[in-house]
Amino acid sequence: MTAQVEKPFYFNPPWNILFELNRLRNIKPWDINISYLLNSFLQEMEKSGQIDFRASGMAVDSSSTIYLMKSKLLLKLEEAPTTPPKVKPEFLPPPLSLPFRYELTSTTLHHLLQVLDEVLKGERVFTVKPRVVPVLPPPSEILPPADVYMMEIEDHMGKLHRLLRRLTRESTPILFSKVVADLEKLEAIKTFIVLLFLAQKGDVALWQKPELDEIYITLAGGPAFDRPAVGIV
Amino acid sequence: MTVRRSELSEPRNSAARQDLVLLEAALYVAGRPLNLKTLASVIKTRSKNKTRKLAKELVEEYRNRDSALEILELEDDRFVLQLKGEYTPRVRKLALRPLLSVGPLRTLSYIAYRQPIPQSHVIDVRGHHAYPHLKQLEDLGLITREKTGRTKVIRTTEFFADYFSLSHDLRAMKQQLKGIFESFMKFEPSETSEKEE
Amino acid sequence: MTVRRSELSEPRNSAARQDLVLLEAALYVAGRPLNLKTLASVIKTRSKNKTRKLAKELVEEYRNRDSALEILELEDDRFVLQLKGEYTPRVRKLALRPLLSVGPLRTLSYIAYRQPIPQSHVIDVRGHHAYPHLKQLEDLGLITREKTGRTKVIRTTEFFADYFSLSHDLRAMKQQLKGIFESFMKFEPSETSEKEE
Repeated sequence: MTAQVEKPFYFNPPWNILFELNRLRNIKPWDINISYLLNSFLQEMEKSGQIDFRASGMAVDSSSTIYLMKSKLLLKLEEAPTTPPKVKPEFLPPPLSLPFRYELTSTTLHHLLQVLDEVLKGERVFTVKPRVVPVLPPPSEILPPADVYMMEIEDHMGKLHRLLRRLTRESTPILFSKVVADLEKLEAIKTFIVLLFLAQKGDVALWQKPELDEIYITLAGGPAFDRPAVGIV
Repeated sequence: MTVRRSELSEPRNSAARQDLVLLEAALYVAGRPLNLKTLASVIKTRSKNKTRKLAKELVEEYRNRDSALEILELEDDRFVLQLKGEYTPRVRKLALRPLLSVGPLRTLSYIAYRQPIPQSHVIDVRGHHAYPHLKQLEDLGLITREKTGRTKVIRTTEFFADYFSLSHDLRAMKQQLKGIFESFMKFEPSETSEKEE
Repeated sequence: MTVRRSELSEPRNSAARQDLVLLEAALYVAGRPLNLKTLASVIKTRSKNKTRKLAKELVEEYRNRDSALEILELEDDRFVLQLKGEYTPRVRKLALRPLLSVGPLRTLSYIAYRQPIPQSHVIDVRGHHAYPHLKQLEDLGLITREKTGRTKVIRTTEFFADYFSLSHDLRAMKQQLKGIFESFMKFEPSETSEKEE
């Protein structure tokens, strides 16, 4: 005995169009009322009591395809006319030819040498400064063990800091030239290096006016400068 | 006034000849138009008439020489010594300070002809590469950009008028420019297509 | 070679005359001595002889004019158009534009005094703001930067020497600078505090 399988209602017109999309090619999208099809599809399914989610999904998918077809047709209708707009070309004048006029410049040898003195003063300050960024040197086997080296530096830094504290009571900012006023050249250089360590630690702030050889020192927590440090930080 | 050629190349050994040469020196050194007052001060006279007469004589002398240089009399009794325009393309590379290239010169032409003109309009017509042109032209003192509301209005400066020996009066200047452009297009149509740098 | 005066002011309408005028244009625009190679390139020839002959003719022509300007033949086949020295004091005040602002001028003065000098040394002394100075000085043809190993060595150029009327020989130039500097410092120690730009 063979059971006769009944074809689902939605394979019949008008709903079959939602399940046979290949037929859409031959039908105008405007002839399909999507809203009616979907509403009646739901009503029929409720009436039969057979809820088929797969069929519902396919119906929604097909509807959206038909909707897209309609939208594309609408957009086509709204496209602007293809004839280019008539824009009057603007007159572009040719480039002006530039007359050349030689102009004697006012700089003389006198001016060149006038500024040389300033530069040479600056040279003295910078040749005293070691050409290194003020960071701690890497440990080396030739150097004494790092902790001893550091202890000595710390010691010198402590001494210099005390001196600066004393000087700051007399005047602020402290002039570096005053700090090293009575020292030998080598000692002055050493003091400068220790000062850089203090600056790196944040105990002092240093600044220097462009083209002047004087370095100004302020202690951390003392009166701050609103001018940025130049050359040395 | 025309000076006979035989006079020109012959040292006159006179005070007038000396003054003429001093005016030439002044114009060479200045590299910009000088007015009668300045020229008069160089030859230590108060007479504008005397200075004008000498300067005109110098203009004529240069006109009669077959030279790369020219002295022009501008409006308002001002005089300038410069290279004749036709020689610039051949020797521009020798100038120490770079001269304006064709691109910025086109932008300048357009501004001069359409001024006062909103910056946005210049950019529409000349394209976005005109922004650096405007900066360059402004740096050279040839244009000003004045902010009005949300845009900038561009004009050429008095220095521009002097540089190109044009009138300071806007209407007159545009007429002069029209004449220059027309003669330029008539005789040198190929040069207008020179590649922009 | 002497050119007859009647020829000078009369347009020759020849290619040679045109070349002569082009050389004049080149020398005027450059404002500095030009060598034969450069001059030859302006008149589009490879012949140094032809160029030299024309340049000498131009020297002669200027000599025969009673003019404030002169064209001189320098050492090493170089030619320059310049203002005659005797007129400079009377018109110098009309030169308004400095060759360089104070910052680059300081950098240049230091280089001139210490050359040949490694670039790193210049930067140490003048600071990092000297990088654009070096670029500007190089663009103006006042210095050269020659790469040797990991650094660049800076020297002043012949144009520098010509501009400041100094010797082309380095040792002699430094002696000149030192001598003038020392005598100058003796008399004018106070004028050095001009603000850097």
